[in-house]
Amino acid sequence: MRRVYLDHSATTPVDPEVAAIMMTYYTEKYGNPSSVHGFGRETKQALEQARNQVAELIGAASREITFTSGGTEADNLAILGTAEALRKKGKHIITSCIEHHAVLETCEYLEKNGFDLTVIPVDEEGIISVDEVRKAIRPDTILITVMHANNEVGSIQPIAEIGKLAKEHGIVFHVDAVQSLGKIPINVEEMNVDLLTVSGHKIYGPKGVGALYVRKGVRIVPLIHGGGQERKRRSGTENMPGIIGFGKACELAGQRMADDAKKQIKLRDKLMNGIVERIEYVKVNGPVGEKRLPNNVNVSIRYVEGESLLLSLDMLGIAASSGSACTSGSLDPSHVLLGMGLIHEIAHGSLRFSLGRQNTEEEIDYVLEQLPKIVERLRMMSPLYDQVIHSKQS
Amino acid sequence: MRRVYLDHSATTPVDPEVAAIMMTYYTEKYGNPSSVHGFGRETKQALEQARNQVAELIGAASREITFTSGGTEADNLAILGTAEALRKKGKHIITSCIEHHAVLETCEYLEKNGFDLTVIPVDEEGIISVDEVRKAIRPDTILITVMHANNEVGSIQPIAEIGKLAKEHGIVFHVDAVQSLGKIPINVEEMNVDLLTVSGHKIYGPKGVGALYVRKGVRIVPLIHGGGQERKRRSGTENMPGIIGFGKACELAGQRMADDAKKQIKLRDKLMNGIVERIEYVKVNGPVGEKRLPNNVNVSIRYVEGESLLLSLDMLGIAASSGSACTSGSLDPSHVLLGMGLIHEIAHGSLRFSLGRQNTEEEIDYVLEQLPKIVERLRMMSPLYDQVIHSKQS
Amino acid sequence: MYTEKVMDHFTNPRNVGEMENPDGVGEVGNAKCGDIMRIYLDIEGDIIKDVKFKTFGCGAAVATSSMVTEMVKGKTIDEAMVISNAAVAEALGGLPETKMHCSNLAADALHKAIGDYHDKQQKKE
Ligand SMILES: Cc1ncc(COP(=O)(O)O)c(C=O)c1O
Ligand SMILES: Cc1ncc(COP(=O)(O)O)c(C=O)c1O
Ligand code: FES
Ligand code: FES
Repeated sequence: MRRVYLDHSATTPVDPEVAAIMMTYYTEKYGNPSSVHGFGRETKQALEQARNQVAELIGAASREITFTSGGTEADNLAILGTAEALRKKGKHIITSCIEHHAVLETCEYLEKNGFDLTVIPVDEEGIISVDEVRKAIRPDTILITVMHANNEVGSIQPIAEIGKLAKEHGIVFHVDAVQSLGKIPINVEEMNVDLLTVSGHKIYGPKGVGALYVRKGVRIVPLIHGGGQERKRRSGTENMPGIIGFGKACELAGQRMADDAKKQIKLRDKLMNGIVERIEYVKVNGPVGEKRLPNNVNVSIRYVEGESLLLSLDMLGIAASSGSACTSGSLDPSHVLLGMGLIHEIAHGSLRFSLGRQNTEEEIDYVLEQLPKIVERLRMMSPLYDQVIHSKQS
Repeated sequence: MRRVYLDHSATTPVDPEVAAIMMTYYTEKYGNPSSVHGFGRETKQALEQARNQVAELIGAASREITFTSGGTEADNLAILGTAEALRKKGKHIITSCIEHHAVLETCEYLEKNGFDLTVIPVDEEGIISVDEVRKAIRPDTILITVMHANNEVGSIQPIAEIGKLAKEHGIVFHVDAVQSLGKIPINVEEMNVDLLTVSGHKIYGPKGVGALYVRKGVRIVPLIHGGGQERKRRSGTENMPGIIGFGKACELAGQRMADDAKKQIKLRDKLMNGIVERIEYVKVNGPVGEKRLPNNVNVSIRYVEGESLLLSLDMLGIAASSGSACTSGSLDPSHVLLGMGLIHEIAHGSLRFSLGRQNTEEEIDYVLEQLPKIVERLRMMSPLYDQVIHSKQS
Repeated sequence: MYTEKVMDHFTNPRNVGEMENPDGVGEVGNAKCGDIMRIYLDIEGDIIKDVKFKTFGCGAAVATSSMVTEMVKGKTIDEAMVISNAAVAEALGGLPETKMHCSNLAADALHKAIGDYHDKQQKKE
């Protein structure tokens, strides 16, 4: 069967070049970088090179990069680590309503443990207002944590402006850049960011590795205690093959970013416009143009339900994702779509296609050919659609 | 140059069979197991198979396995997670003085945050007395955390007896089995263990993956919050290739354990006895016979310093490790050797050789040929050895 | 971890040994890590004619010991007195951060040996 992978925001394949290097570090250069001997030294060197590759992609210094087991751990380290470090200074944290669970759940955990949380709303395009953040700031605010680009609707946030605000008030500023890394430029200096989360498996690197940028001088309490690796910020034997793969993936991402974006924007717009043209009662979620990630398409298709859409697409070999409650363990549809003001019913029928390096125009044609048929079939089954037809006829 | 790797307790190469499977999951079967589509389903299935492979090696049920980013994280999750879950019940924790830093540092972190810690001493062979544990138990003891086998001197602890004690008193019992997994049998039922830490990279599996066994009914608070993966115990996109590699490594370890042990015990004893025969003023650290891991050799060579030994061995291609202060960032020699009653000066000249599957008798011969020459040369430089020679002569 | 120069001095340490009737001897222990160095000086006029050392310590300790003996041979004692820990480390092309303290051993032992020489001189007078 034909397979069209359009779920790159969930995870990407590892670039073959990246995988090949990693292999060497699994089976040949397997030393522990903490070891004194040659096996250790050769990996230690590679570790520092990878650190540099990550740092370069975000405009940071090598020493400011702490490797973690992924984006989720890095988000936790940033938020819990800052809260612990600054709990005597204040207990107020600001975040937004469209953050990833790795940020939201962590903030809510703190809220349960005596911290105060302000959750900033977003506009209908899924963008946080800088003004709302400004209004939320209190004398005891210790942390602002917002994402660079949203994983569901691709909305890009005004990070530099919020960073300026945070700096003016002396508040630590954390940015979850898991979805933006390698897709749009990031510069921690220009953006005034103190802590920044990145992850390997969203940029053609391996799963199970990520990093937290920690600006020189910013103090965080470690989450994981032990041997004192990563300048005592993150203990545990370093995941060398993972780290080296991540480093390489960052290097490649830096080289390919402009080309990738250009190509993907073309496919993105073709897919988005194609759906709107071919299917009735469709709503595009998220911003259009500059404020949208190059690889994100998100639409709500009324009168059908997300999981049914996904399963039908899957039967044709098309992999996508949905903000439907039915695909998640929780029974609420996507908090992001609800946060943008979508009603339950519409959020329920939403579909995300996220493009990647390997996708072709021909694949987009295939989706545009199949999706209308699927929607048609599902709507025929839908009691909601009935009413629409009836009211039209009458 | 010839290379003889004798540092398997630090980390192991990945078995080629394991590496080959992992490769598939990096580049082909890269789906996110949480996804609804086929790419997700195929990895989800593999995830559950790996869980089963880990569970089998320790006599647990699949559902009791939570994957983590390694042994260090699993130790932290066990200790911090129990402390958080039971803080209202009591604040006393018992551990031993020879634990890995992942346990000791975590316990000390809790001590700084209002918990009470009792650190049990060990005898001169590096073995914890069950009686001492019994005496330390208080009505408010919530956790006993001790290791199964020590990473430096290979001493195997009386886990089943301590487990019995913990059970009698209704105290949660955590065991760090990172060094014993795959080397000696483990059965969480027979040992009455509630929480058990294991790690991939010590058993020819990948770095960056480990697991915590959590007995059904035992409650721990998560360390890393987010998407709710691993039955909400450990959030973050699953490190699929790592997990699958770890599962496979556990399966292989189960099959090979008896053979590996037999072969390594022979090499271990040859190396240990050979050193004692060939070099004067040597002390064997840790127990001999049954109570020692099959792959561990640890000796203190007086009047020479550990790092110098390591560097000299390294120049001949031999990779080992040492409990010398000079090889660690902290400036104290190994807390394990000091805990066993060794004086600073002797702990300083200690050397650990840890055997692995690929080591041969011929490699041991090579070490036994080179080591005495190295010791001779370093002793000639040593101001301490002078005094021995002089006092002998006079 | 170590520079080539450190490894060279560790592998082929210069001036290892003892001295009969030295003009000055200095021994220091590194309180931090328990390492020990002893240095012997042969002084004529105020020129260091010969120097020997013995060290129990890490690679950096051995290398800095060896390096310092090379640096002082043929120098006046005043010149030797101003050789600092940092200068020894620098002469080796640098040391890892966690190993900077090791260079104390060498410079301190040297200064102590010169002190011992002065003491002996005073006693003679
Ligand atoms: C915006 C965002 N933050 C954090 C994460 C978590 O990263 P990871 O999957 O590496 O744990 C993800 C992806 O799952 C994400 O999209
Ligand atoms: C006894 C023991 N516990 C815990 C660990 C930490 O495990 P990991 O290296 O997977 O973080 C190690 C190894 O470093 C160990 O030997
Ligand atoms: S109807 Fe099944 S989860 Fe929505
Ligand atoms: S002198 Fe001991 S660490 Fe160098």
